[in-house]
Amino acid sequence: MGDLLINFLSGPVPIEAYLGVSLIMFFAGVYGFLSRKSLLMILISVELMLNAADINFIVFNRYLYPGHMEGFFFALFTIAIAACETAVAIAIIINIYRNLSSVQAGELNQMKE
Amino acid sequence: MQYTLLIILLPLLSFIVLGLMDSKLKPKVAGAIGVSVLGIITLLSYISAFEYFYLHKIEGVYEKLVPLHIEWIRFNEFLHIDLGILLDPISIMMLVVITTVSLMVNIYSLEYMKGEKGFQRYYAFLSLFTFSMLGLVVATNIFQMYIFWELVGVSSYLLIGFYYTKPSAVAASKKAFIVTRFADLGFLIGILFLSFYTKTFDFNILNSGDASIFASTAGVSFMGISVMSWTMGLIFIGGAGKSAMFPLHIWLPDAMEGPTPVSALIHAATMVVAGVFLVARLFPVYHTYAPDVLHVIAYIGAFTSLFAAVIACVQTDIKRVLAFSTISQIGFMMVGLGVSGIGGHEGHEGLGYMASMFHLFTHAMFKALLFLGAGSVIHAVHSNEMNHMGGLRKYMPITNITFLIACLAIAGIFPFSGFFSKDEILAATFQFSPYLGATMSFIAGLTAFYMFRLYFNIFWGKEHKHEHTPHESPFTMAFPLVFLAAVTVVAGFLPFGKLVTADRSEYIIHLDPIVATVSIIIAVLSITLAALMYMKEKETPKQLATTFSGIFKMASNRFYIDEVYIFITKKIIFNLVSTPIAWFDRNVIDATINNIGVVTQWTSHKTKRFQSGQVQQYAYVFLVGTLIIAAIMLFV
Amino acid sequence: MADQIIFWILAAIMTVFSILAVTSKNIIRSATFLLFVLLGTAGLYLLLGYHYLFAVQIAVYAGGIMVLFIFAILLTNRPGENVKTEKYYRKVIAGITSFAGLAFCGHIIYWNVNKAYTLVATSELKVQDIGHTLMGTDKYQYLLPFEFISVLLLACIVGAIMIARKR
Amino acid sequence: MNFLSLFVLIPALMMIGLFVSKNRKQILFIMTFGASLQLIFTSVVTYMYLAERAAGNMAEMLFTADTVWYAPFNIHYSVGIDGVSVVMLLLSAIIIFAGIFASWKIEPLTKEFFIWYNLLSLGVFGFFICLDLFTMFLYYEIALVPMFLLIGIWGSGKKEFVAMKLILMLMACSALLLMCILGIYYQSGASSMNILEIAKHGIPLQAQYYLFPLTFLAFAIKGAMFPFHTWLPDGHASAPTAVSMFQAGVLMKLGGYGCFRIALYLMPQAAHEFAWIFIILSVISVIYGAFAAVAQKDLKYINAYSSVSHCGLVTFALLMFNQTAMTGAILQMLSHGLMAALIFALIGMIYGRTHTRLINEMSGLMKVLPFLGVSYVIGGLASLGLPGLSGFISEMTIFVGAFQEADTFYRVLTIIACSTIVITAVYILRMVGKILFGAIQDEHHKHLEDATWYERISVVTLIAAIFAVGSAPFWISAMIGESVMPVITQLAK
Repeated sequence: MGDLLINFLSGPVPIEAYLGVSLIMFFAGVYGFLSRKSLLMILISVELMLNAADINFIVFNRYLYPGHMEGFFFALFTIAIAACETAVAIAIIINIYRNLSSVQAGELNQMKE
Repeated sequence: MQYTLLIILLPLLSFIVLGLMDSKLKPKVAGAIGVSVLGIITLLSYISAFEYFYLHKIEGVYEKLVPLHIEWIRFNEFLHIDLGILLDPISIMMLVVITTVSLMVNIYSLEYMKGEKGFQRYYAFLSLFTFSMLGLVVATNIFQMYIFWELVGVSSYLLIGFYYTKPSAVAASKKAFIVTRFADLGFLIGILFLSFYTKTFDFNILNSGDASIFASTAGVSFMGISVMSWTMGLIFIGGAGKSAMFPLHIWLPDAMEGPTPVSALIHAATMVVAGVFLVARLFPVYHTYAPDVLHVIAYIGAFTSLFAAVIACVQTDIKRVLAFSTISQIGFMMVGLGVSGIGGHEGHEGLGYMASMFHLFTHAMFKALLFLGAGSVIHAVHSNEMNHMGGLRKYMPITNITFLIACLAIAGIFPFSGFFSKDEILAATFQFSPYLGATMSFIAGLTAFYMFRLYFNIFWGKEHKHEHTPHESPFTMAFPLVFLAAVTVVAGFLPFGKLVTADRSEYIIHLDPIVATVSIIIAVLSITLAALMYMKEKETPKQLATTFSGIFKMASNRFYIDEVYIFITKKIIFNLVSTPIAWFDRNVIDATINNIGVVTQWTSHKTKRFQSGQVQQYAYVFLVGTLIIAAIMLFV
Repeated sequence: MADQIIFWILAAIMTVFSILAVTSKNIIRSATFLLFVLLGTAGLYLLLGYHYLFAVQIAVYAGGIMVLFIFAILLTNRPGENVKTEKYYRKVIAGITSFAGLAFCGHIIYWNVNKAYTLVATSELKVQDIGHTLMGTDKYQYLLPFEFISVLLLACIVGAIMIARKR
Repeated sequence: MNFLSLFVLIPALMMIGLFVSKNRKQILFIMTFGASLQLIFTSVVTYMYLAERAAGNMAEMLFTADTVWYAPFNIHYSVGIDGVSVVMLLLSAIIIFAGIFASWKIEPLTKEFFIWYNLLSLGVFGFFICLDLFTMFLYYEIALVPMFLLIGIWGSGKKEFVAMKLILMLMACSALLLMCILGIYYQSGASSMNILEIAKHGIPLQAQYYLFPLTFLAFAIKGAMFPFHTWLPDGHASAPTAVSMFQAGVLMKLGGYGCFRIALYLMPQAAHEFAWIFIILSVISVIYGAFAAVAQKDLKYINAYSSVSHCGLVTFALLMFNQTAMTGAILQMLSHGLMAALIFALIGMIYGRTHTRLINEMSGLMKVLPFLGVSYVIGGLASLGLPGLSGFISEMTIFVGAFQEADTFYRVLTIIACSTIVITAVYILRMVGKILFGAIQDEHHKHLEDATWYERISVVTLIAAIFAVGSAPFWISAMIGESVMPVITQLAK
């Protein structure tokens, strides 16, 4: 038993372990995106998904192309863009809240009709 | 004989003038136009008759003249409708009959229709009728005949419905038109068949006796009956419709809703004999190629004649009695044609044809006289019902005498014209078949009986209380009566056999003394019977009516033929065909089309939800779609 | 060995908290759980040897974005008011879908990743190199995207102010 | 530019004129002047055509001209006329002329009404003069779209619904048609869309087998063939008077003309194969329409079904493939156009006075409206085929022609079709008897005014045309007869 554990833990972390973590994060984000109504919760879910994607970029870069930096920069830029996106989104949410006193996604249909 | 064109065109002209001017003309002017035009064409037709019968006889045979002939429309290299004038003995005879009766009716109407609203219209329609009827009789080809046949039908429609505010008149006109139209369908299909096989419409070619034009019909048959029998039978249906043969007779009694002079002109003297004329016109074809149809015609004629005579015995409306009498007499003419042959001076084959035409001529005169006399009576007592009359002989002597003459003529009493023509038909029928001859003699007896029932009921019998005293008609009405009575008296002595025969050559009439004697005896007996029953008011008729109540009731209701028709038209055609079709159209076909629209709308309404603007929904769909596509790409 | 142990601890934290973050009823708790996940992510970066990215992740995400979130939540949440509960069927549908996706992708990863792969040991990525690459104009250098991102950031700043300011 | 283009130019100029016109008087002046000009021009063209023929010019199409319009697709603007087009042009000109007087008092938006009306007439004239498939299709569409507005805005009853239904059904058949036209063009391998040239090339048999039924169907829908006729009754019932006249008088004829000019002419072999299906459908239309008309209560519906019946005879006769019947078909189009226009005009005028179209609510109108009443009777008699009026000529030509087929199948169908003359008489007399004869029952109807002068012009024009065709049919029948020969020769190959 102990041997087995040591055997398992010896060597580097397997790539699929990283991917599994990011996968769970990603689909947790998907679940949140689909099931929650609050715009803020949706935004939180989106952040989760973005992070999961970042992890994948990094992991692939590190494991598959160790000498290159494409994945790295992609993750970097994604973080920057995520920051922008969050800032703008939150500004919009606050504005909506001011006008409609609600941040529920299903109720925001005044522009539609 | 180019001037015969005028006989046709003048009435048309007068129709156009009267029709377009209508109420802008004064009634008197309209009447004058009508009468003078008719006077001119009557004169012209007399002249042409004289000229024809005196000058156009070559080697004992009358010529067939075609003084005018234009191509009106061309269908293909063989078939074309021509408009033209064909003069031969029967068309000349018809010209004389039509113009004479029409002139008399025109004169008569001056007084009879005085003060009616639409007097000008009435004269316009009379002119139209005269024009179409003349066009019919001079037709050079069968399609021209059909054209004028239809025009005659329409003028009859217009004249029956002259009192268009009266619902019964409107219904009667409609019925007359539709029933005859139905018969015309047969006529039309017959024409189509005939023209297909013979490649011609022309009477002269059809009647020329040239067997080659009928060559293509040889051996062609349908349901065991040769195609020529079908064709001629279908054509006869057209004639039967116009001539009110059973079972297409139902329109004629109703047609009495029209003004009485119209009944005299159209529904007694001229239009209703168009069927007889049609058969006579195509007689050589019938005789050579469809003798079986000719026999059918004879039997239909005999049955119709009997049927109508029985009904006539119990009707109380005087015009209806006359209408049924007309049907019965036309039956006589049909029998005459049906039993006839062509030529044959020895064996009397051609007697039937000649007799039939003769009867047509004499019948036109005395039946017009009867109707005009009845009109005169109606004018005086303002009723059509027999039991509102009685004892009128004191007040209306001229009408009385002329009516009596006509009754004697139709009963077949020597020396009035009816005697000669009817006797010849009887003689011809006896030659054909003694049984048929006996039947026809019996019908002749019935005729005498119901005519004198009518006569005695009107002029004798118990006097009815009148609101105002009946008076004799003025001159314009009396003159036609007298004129026609005179014709009726002398017409029997016309040498008809020399003029109008099946093969257009002279025919010597031998009166069969036995037949003549027998028929006179029967007629006298019937008259006596009628006199006994109706001259004085007696209980006998009523007793008889109660004794034979079943048959009496059936006869008074005209054997329920009308009800059958109403059942067929109203119940079957309207309720079982038209209404369901209309329903089907709205609720099945149209609904299908509409439902295509409804379904489309419903679908779009449903798919609209996909475009909800809900980001989560889009994301969901997007995700599912991606997964599906990825799965397909990986696993399939 | 140590890597492995650290990784599994981080993995457990991230998995649990990411799930908690999307299921929690209280939004402020969700934000907190998200913060833990973000920190865990930073830890993974560190574990993989990307120190710079670790710093950026902490500074931008755990620092900047989380603050924004907290502010937003506090601004839009009335005190004492809970988040409205979602409809049950939505949750079920979302759960089934995500689980299906998870299973699908997991299947692909499990069957397609080369097991024999080993991590090549490399030295730590220097900030100097990052700076050069970011500012260079050669192949595999990122000046242009960098400039784009900066313009984008500027636009976002202006936009956010425009949208959120009071009229 | 050929002088035939004037047919299109005159309505176009009238539209421009209407656009700048200021008041009602000017509008009516432009319309009257333009339509009269058009009528005169049509008569002149007819005369020129006859003169040219008399001079011995035996070309299939006269006065042809050809201009390239869009070279990449070989679309040409090519015009030319033969006897059939001349007849159709005459018909259109007469009906447009009469239609203007029938809508003399149209309100509101008089100007817009006439602009759209002119656009319709432009499309129709264009269709009849064109020889190029694509240009024909273009004009066909032009003659369709304004219907939507004319019914939707100036109609009555459920007008929006009806306008939508009508336009959708006809658009569906246009789509079918467009497909067929392209199919015909590409399959024939001709170097232009000109009909004459395509006819010379011929279309492969395989292609004909699917192109012919679709093309014929597309045009037959326009000609209201059972079971695709349902746009017609609703369309008539809701349309304003002039549009009803136009629709029954001219638009339905586009269908028959198209069947004749495109379907039969270009695809003769397949026509032989498929004729029996369409013949049966036509005979059903003839009888079905007539029976359905017997049971209707609304005047416009009666006449709409009557149109179905009469137009069924057109396709019936076209498919008999002989010269007589085909001449009859064209004559029937002419005659039905005139009769239907007359009757719809009169229904509109009567409706304008009594405000009802239900036959049960009217009676005895002859007494108060003698002019309209007499005209109505004439229209009815023409419709039931009275000799001397146009209906007789066309029906008899059709029946005689159809009877030249000795086959029992054709013969039975012809006899069934013949029986329409009786059923027609039934519904016409029923209608006339109910509304015109009898005593007036409705108090309001006792003080109706008879026709005004402009209504009289409209009615008299149509009646005169009906009489002219009916009493002197020889020249028009001869003109059509020689013009259908090219199609017959094609079919005989």
